[in-house]
Amino acid sequence: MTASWQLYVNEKEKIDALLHRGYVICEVTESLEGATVIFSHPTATPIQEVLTVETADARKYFSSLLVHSVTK
Amino acid sequence: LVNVSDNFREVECGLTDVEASDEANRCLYCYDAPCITACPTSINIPSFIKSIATTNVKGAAKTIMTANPIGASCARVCPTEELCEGACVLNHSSKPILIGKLQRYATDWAMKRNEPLFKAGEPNGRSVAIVGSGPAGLSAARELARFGYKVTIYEAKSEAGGLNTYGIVSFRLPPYVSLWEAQQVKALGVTIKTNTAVGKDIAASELMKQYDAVVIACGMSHVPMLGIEGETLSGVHDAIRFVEQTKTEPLSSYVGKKVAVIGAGNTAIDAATCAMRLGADSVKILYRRTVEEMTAYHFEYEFAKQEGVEFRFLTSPQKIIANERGEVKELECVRMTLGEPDAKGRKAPVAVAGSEFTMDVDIVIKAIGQTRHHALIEAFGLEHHHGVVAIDQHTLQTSVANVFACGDVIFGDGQGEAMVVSAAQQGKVVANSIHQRLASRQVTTH
Amino acid sequence: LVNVSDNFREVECGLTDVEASDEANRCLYCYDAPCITACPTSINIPSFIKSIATTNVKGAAKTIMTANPIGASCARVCPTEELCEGACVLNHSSKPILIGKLQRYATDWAMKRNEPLFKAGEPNGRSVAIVGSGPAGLSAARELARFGYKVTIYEAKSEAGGLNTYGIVSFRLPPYVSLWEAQQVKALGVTIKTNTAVGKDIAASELMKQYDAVVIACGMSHVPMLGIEGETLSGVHDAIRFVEQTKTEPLSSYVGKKVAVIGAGNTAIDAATCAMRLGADSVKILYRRTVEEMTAYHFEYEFAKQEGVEFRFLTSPQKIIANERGEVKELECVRMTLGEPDAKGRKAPVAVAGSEFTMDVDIVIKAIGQTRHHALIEAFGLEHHHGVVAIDQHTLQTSVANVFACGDVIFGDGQGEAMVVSAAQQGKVVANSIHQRLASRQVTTH
Amino acid sequence: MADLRTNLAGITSPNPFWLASAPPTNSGYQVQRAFEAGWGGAVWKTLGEPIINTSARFAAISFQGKKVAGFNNIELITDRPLDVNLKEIYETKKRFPHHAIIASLMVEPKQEKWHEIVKRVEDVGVDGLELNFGCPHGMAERGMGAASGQQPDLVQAQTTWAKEVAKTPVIVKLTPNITDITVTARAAVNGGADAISMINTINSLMGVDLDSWQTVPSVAGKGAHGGYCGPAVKPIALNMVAECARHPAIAVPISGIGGVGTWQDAVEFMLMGATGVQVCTAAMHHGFSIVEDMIDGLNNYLEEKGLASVSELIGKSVANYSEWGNLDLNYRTVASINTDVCIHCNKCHIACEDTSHQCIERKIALDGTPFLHVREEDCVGCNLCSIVCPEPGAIDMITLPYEQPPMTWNERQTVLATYKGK
Amino acid sequence: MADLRTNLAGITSPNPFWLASAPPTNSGYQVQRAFEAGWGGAVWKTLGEPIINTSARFAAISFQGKKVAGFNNIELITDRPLDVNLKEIYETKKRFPHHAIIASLMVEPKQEKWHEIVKRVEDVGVDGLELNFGCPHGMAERGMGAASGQQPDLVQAQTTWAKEVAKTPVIVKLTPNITDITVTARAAVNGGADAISMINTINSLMGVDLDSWQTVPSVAGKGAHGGYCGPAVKPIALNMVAECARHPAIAVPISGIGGVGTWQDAVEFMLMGATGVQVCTAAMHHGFSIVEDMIDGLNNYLEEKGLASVSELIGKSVANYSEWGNLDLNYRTVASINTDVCIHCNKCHIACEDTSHQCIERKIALDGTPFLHVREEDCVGCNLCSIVCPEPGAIDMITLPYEQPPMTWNERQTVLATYKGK
Ligand SMILES: Cc1cc2nc3c(=O)[nH]c(=O)nc-3n(C[C@H](O)[C@H](O)[C@H](O)COP(=O)(O)OP(=O)(O)OC[C@H]3O[C@@H](n4cnc5c(N)ncnc54)[C@H](O)[C@@H]3O)c2cc1C
Ligand SMILES: Cc1cc2nc3c(=O)[nH]c(=O)nc-3n(C[C@H](O)[C@H](O)[C@H](O)COP(=O)(O)OP(=O)(O)OC[C@H]3O[C@@H](n4cnc5c(N)ncnc54)[C@H](O)[C@@H]3O)c2cc1C
Ligand SMILES: Cc1cc2nc3c(=O)[nH]c(=O)nc-3n(C[C@H](O)[C@H](O)[C@H](O)COP(=O)(O)O)c2cc1C
Ligand SMILES: Cc1cc2nc3c(=O)[nH]c(=O)nc-3n(C[C@H](O)[C@H](O)[C@H](O)COP(=O)(O)O)c2cc1C
Ligand code: SF4
Ligand code: SF4
Ligand code: SF4
Ligand code: SF4
Ligand code: SF4
Ligand code: SF4
Ligand code: SF4
Ligand code: SF4
Repeated sequence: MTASWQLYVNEKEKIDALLHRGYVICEVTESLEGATVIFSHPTATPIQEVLTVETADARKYFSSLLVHSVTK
Repeated sequence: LVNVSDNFREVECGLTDVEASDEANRCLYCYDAPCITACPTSINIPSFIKSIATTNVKGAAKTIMTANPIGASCARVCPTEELCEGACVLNHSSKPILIGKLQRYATDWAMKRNEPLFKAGEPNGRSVAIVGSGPAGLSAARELARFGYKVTIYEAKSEAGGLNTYGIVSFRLPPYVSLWEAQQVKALGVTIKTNTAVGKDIAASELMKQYDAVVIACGMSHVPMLGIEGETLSGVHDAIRFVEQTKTEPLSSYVGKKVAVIGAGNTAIDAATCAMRLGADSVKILYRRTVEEMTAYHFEYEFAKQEGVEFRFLTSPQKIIANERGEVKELECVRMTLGEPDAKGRKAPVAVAGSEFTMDVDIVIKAIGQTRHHALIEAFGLEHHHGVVAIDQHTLQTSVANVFACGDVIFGDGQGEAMVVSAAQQGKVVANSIHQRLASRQVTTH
Repeated sequence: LVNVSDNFREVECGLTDVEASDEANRCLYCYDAPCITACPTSINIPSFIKSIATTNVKGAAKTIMTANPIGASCARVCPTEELCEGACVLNHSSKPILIGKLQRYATDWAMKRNEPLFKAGEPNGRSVAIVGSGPAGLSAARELARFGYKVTIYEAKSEAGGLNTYGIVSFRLPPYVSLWEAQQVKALGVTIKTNTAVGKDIAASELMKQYDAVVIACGMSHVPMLGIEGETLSGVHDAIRFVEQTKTEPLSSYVGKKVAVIGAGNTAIDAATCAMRLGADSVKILYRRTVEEMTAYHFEYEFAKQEGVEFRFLTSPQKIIANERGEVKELECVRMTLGEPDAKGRKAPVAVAGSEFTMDVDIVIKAIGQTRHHALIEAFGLEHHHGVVAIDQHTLQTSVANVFACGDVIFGDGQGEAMVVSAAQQGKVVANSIHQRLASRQVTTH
Repeated sequence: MADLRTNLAGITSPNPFWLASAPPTNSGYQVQRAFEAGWGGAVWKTLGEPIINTSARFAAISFQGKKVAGFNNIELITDRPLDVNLKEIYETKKRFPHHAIIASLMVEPKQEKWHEIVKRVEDVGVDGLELNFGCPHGMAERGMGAASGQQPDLVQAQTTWAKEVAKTPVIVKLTPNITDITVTARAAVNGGADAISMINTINSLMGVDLDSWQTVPSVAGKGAHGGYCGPAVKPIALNMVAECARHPAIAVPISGIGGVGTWQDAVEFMLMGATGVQVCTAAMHHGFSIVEDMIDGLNNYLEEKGLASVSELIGKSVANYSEWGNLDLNYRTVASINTDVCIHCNKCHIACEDTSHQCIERKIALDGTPFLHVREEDCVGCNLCSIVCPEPGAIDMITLPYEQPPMTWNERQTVLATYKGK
Repeated sequence: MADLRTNLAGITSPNPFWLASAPPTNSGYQVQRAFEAGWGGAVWKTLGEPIINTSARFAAISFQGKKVAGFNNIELITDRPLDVNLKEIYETKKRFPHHAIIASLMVEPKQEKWHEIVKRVEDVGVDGLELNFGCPHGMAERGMGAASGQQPDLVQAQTTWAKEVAKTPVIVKLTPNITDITVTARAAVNGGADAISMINTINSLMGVDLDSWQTVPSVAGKGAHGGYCGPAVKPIALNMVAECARHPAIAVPISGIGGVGTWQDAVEFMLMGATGVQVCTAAMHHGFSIVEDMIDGLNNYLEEKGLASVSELIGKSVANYSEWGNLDLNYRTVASINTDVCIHCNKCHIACEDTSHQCIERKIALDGTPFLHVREEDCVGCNLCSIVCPEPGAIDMITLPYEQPPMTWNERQTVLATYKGK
């Protein structure tokens, strides 16, 4: 059993990596499998990356970033 | 037995929060509870236990101390089996509530907080002198102060508390407990003049003159003589003095010593267990009568056996025999038998002819009762019977109008019980009597 | 002491329904509970206590008796402070759960109902002989019967139960308890041939021939000689025989007698308290070493003191002195001191030269251990060390292939504990070992 | 001594402890004994057309051997004529002018019935009225009590009728057997109620006798649902009080009822918005004297907190109460085990292992002693271990520093909505 | 050994003890441990769109020092993706083919959502479905759980949608936060439910911390109502089960939930009409092993009663349950005190004196010992004294011979109606 924390860290790292590379979240769809998050980048290739975010903590994480950026 | 002073730490430990809560929640909160009736000071036991259950520990402590100004000491030394706990209805279905321990839990809390629990009454301009700061004197003082009297206690010793401070062994009642009780009384404005013996440092007549009323709460005195040969040898002790030393002086080791304690009352038990805890090899309690007649409480008897004290019933000392250095070496005893019951139904012990025998002992501790403060009592001109002050049963007034008496000084001749809790109750009664008397006088004179 | 036989009624009373429910509801039902680990038979204690809490008393009794076929006796005689209760986590926060008393509550219920709690297994055609119907033998028999073996117990005495029936004082363990346990075993089809001593009424070799396996559970024998003068005088007793008499013959009064018990193990305590309850004037336990080295359990020591037994440590008997009628009159003793620790760290007691003294006694009871059934052990050809049968620690198999041993017969030399509960556990282990051995043989032979 | 006097919509009493309308307030004899014992007020046993009760009315459940964790009854309103009750109310009020006497009323949902009874009880000098729309059995079947209390329009209409003639404050007592208590509370407010009280009892069946297979209680072999009250219902009552207190449209004082047995319960109800409390079961279990520790404990608490008056408590925690959607998802708490205090029962371990997040590990220290270790990163802070832990202080729930700033579900959903795909 | 197997609308399990949908059934690891421990079935933690939980989710109340008399949570449904759950369900079912695994479901009230999830969970081999219309917080605010469960039409519609595609039995789990549970139960039946289960948790607030004045639990200083469960809610649940069981229009099996912690609780629920029970709080408090005594105690009870199968219990007490109007007003019971057994706590006296009918008198016997005397003629048989009495057997409630033949309130009113004046 992979500890649930580790699953979250894995997902978070993927999110962070994309953001670090300049991608921004442009679309979020929640479903029975969690959240499908579409990242886009104006210049990089590919211009879109899609992540399925499964863990609750990671779903909380990316939405926190969104809420935070909106309120800022 | 490495460190004797460890042996003089309090034996019983207080209840933990969990234990106190469990126990408090076990109480039924009886209506017109028999435990209350059985407590000489009528503490509202279900009420204070309920307060512990609701974590209103301050309320619990106040309920206790209101009814019993000596409630912290009583929580430790009351013969609860014979009193409150003995009357608990749960004796009939499981185990009685540990009332004493819960009382200790609440009063320990109050001691730790050390806030004054009570306020002095509006001063009423009257003054009362109290002779003795034992349980009886302190209790009377606390109540009188709450009624608004100006109270002065005269105390011969250097600390207040009476036998609670000096007489009951530390491992059952550490001195800080009675000192806290005295402190609570002082906080109400009561003056305690220590190191002041009435009849010596101040005359009885002086007190009668200076105060509107006088309370005699001087307790009893030292242990009387046995009247046998060898009583003045080195190694023969007065039990009360002996215990007092363990509470006031550095502890001396009794390792290797063989001790005989003469008598089987509360004092004998305290002295015997003290001797054990000082490291004695063996401690024997010698008593003329049988286990049935012994005045020590059941719990004391059990405690003493647990501590390893041995009992020799129907055994009477005849002579203390010295070694060449004038120290105790042997005790000659004689076996007794119980004769026919006398008028009071008490069987007198009779020596069995030719049954003399000796036992090896190094220490003899006398614990055959206490003598009376005859001189003091007579200085106040009080009627008494062999030093037991005569009083009106209800008011505790003595033969002298404004002099009242309470505590051990009125114990004896089948009158009362020599207990801390009854001394406390009598102190309250005296305070009430004085208040009734002086208050009514006020009405007539003004 | 009017009626001595009253003194031999069980001292402890069972829990009332209310007490049992309160106590059962106090258990935390720990996970992987330390009390279970501390019980040699690993009774699932939280489980049976939970069952008591839900009034599933039958379930509780079954849980207990499944793990421990001697569970009713153990509920009364286990040194619970050292075992289950000593490990209860509530020792750290309030008071441990009264596991023994709850166990007794459940097993008393089962005894009163007296339904068989278990069923014998499907007969497997194999047979086992067991020598001795004490805790070890009964436990092995119960388990083997549940596995489907045909079991025959040979018992020298007229009743089953071993020391539980004959050796442990009635006021701690009345005989009906162990007889019920034996009855439960018989109900599974086990044959108990009483009055049949192996080696006398039937030869060891006969057993080895007739049965697929043999279990040696004969315990230990009588108390050895002290090897001092006067040991055969009238008034000198073997502690085990002495206690046995109180369980099997009309009680004789010891009023006025002064008793010395030599030794300070479990047997000494039982003998000493027995003597007290027979009315003895005084009972002294004499022990060569100090309270620290004493093998009696703490609770036994406390109990003995409570009963009024006196202890004389560092005291060794030298000679028993007779009166003119050849009865015990005095015991000459010598004081001991503890020497340097030996290899095992045990300090040997050394006599203090010139410290001899005598004490007046009427009765001397020897309780300095038990001798071994050497002859029987050798008749089976078993390896042993001073009568302690050598075994494989895991299987309890002896040096002879199909012979297993359990209980006191394998106790000694630092091996095991002489306790009812460990005998019960070893009986289970033996049964399992036999089953594994014979079952696997079945596979290979058929 | 702190000031314990309370004023609920104009009804004053020496302390906030009232007896609820129930058997303890059945007669003048009882209410007078109660006032002597220290109770601040009493809501008289509901008046109306006198009924007939069954024998075998009450039942209770124990919890782990402790009696009366919950209580239940199939009793109806008063079975005594109105005149008798009014005479006793009059006498009691005369003896105790400063104590609050509130008349509980229940009549058929007809205007003239309400007018009549309100006038008659006010004539004898009550301090206020409580309209009982709550009794869940018996009366309900006659269209009264809960049956009308479950219909907002009837609640409003009847309140209006009572208010039309009432000169004293009108309290409306609500039934908890309702989907949303704030709906009936608002109906009461709309009808003009000066205050609301809650809760009455909850529909329940205490148990079945395992030997006779009859319900408990059983009337000649038959049972019917009764009303549940006592300590067990407190969390339900507390929530209903809190929901009303925080509702902007319900701006009237609240009298809190349901499971109050100690001064602590009272403090909680008051912090959550009640102006005072009413008690039934606790008094029935132990008698009137329980009010002594309630008063004393409340006073000691206020003194300890440095509050001069009990009214300073009212509603102080209401602002902390909200909807789930307003809770902060980024708040993090984790369990921390104090090995020194822990008694090694392993209850926390098995609770977390079997029924939470498998993050309390059993380990062995170098010296061989066992200890428990919380894998903090996997701990979700559910609180379970600290709830089951029997040893006070062995488990602390500690707050972790924020990794992300606070964010509620509502905030999250608002933002995500703007990112929604088609 | 009695036969403990149960069959609820076609779902079979080795015994009637299921774990309710809640944290204990959150994962395959846990459910497998539970089956190993002896549980007969498990309703998987509710599946749906995975949510985010708060930290600090649970709270509990103690009663007289005994922990977890009631439990409370603000947790939502599963926070794990459906696929993960389905994989674990599949594996668990493979390992334990004879144990019941029921998938609890909650999705938005849309037909296609229900179709999708039902198909997906049935694909992995569950034995049945439970539609969760009960969760009282969080989900309700999103129009799910209780919010839809409180509207009979939505209950019926969603049940219908699930049934349209379901191949396994559909259980509808009802919320107790409702005025009348039989209304939603009937809606479920009308929608085609094969069975109903109840209760989910009850809206509640566990308490307020007297030092911080924050609610318990508190999430960053804020609280919200949670769902109440555990021993305290049993009487509420038992009544709801019984009301459904005795309702002629609700003729489907019932799975009883709410406060079940012992075999006795299970027997009571089954006698009152449940086919089996579900457990959450008791398992969270003590771990999975509690099922051992449940099984053992149930078996011993059945053997004692001479019943071969647990199913013989089902519904046996339902006929004894009725409305108040059908109770016999002429049945008479009175208290009788056994002086020998009485321990003289006087609790019965003061309870009757202060809060009932003042008919237990304190007397003194000729030998000076006190005893209590019930004035039978004034005793109304309320049971209070016997409830508060701490000593088993000290008070018996004895049935008196009828003075008048039985008469119920309904009978009385019918007759009186014909005598009505104008
Ligand atoms: C060893 C021992 C153990 C006991 N154990 C218990 C027990 O376990 N439980 C229990 O309830 N009771 C016990 N008692 C009894 C109990 O201590 C007394 O009953 C109680 O202390 C009596 O209180 P009192 O105030 O009357 O007298 P005391 O406590 O004796 O106080 C009298 C005070 O008066 C002072 N005094 C005397 N003469 C004068 C004077 N002339 N001028 C000024 N001051 C004077 C004394 O110095 C003393 O301080 C025990 C007594 C003893 C001796
Ligand atoms: C006085 C006393 C008090 C004790 N108190 C406790 C206590 O409080 N708690 C505790 O746990 N333990 C106590 N013990 C120890 C405990 O009784 C033993 O450890 C236990 O009984 C050992 O069980 P066993 O089956 O091995 O032997 P035993 O109980 O001795 O049983 C052996 C049986 O074998 C029979 N036997 C012997 N030889 C033959 C033969 N040749 N043929 C046939 N049968 C034979 C004997 O008659 C006897 O019935 C006490 C022991 C004594 C003596
Ligand atoms: C036996 C009994 C009778 C009751 N009768 C009434 C009543 O006549 N009118 C009323 O408004 N409430 C009545 N109640 C409800 C109580 O007033 C109160 O609302 C409820 O018991 C909750 O409080 P508690 O938990 O303190 O008992 C009754 C309750 C009980 C137990
Ligand atoms: C923490 C917790 C979470 C729960 N989650 C769910 C859930 O996801 N789905 C559901 O149907 N019920 C859920 N419940 C309700 C339980 O299944 C059950 O109905 C309720 O707890 C009553 O049973 P009990 O008294 O045995 O706990 C939850 C209960 C608790 C305590
Ligand atoms: S003062 Fe003594 S008798 Fe009174 S309640 Fe306290 S311990 Fe019991
Ligand atoms: S008698 Fe016992 S149970 Fe009753 S109030 Fe007193 S202490 Fe509590
Ligand atoms: S058998 Fe003995 S050690 Fe084991 S649980 Fe019972 S009393 Fe404790
Ligand atoms: S250790 Fe103590 S509390 Fe824990 S299960 Fe064992 S008996 Fe119960
Ligand atoms: S708070 Fe919850 S998740 Fe964390 S350790 Fe405790 S039980 Fe486990
Ligand atoms: S529940 Fe508490 S006491 Fe028990 S092991 Fe865990 S931390 Fe320790
Ligand atoms: S049943 Fe009720 S009325 Fe009768 S004596 Fe008991 S409490 Fe009083
Ligand atoms: S409540 Fe029970 S035990 Fe107490 S006095 Fe009444 S009958 Fe006796």
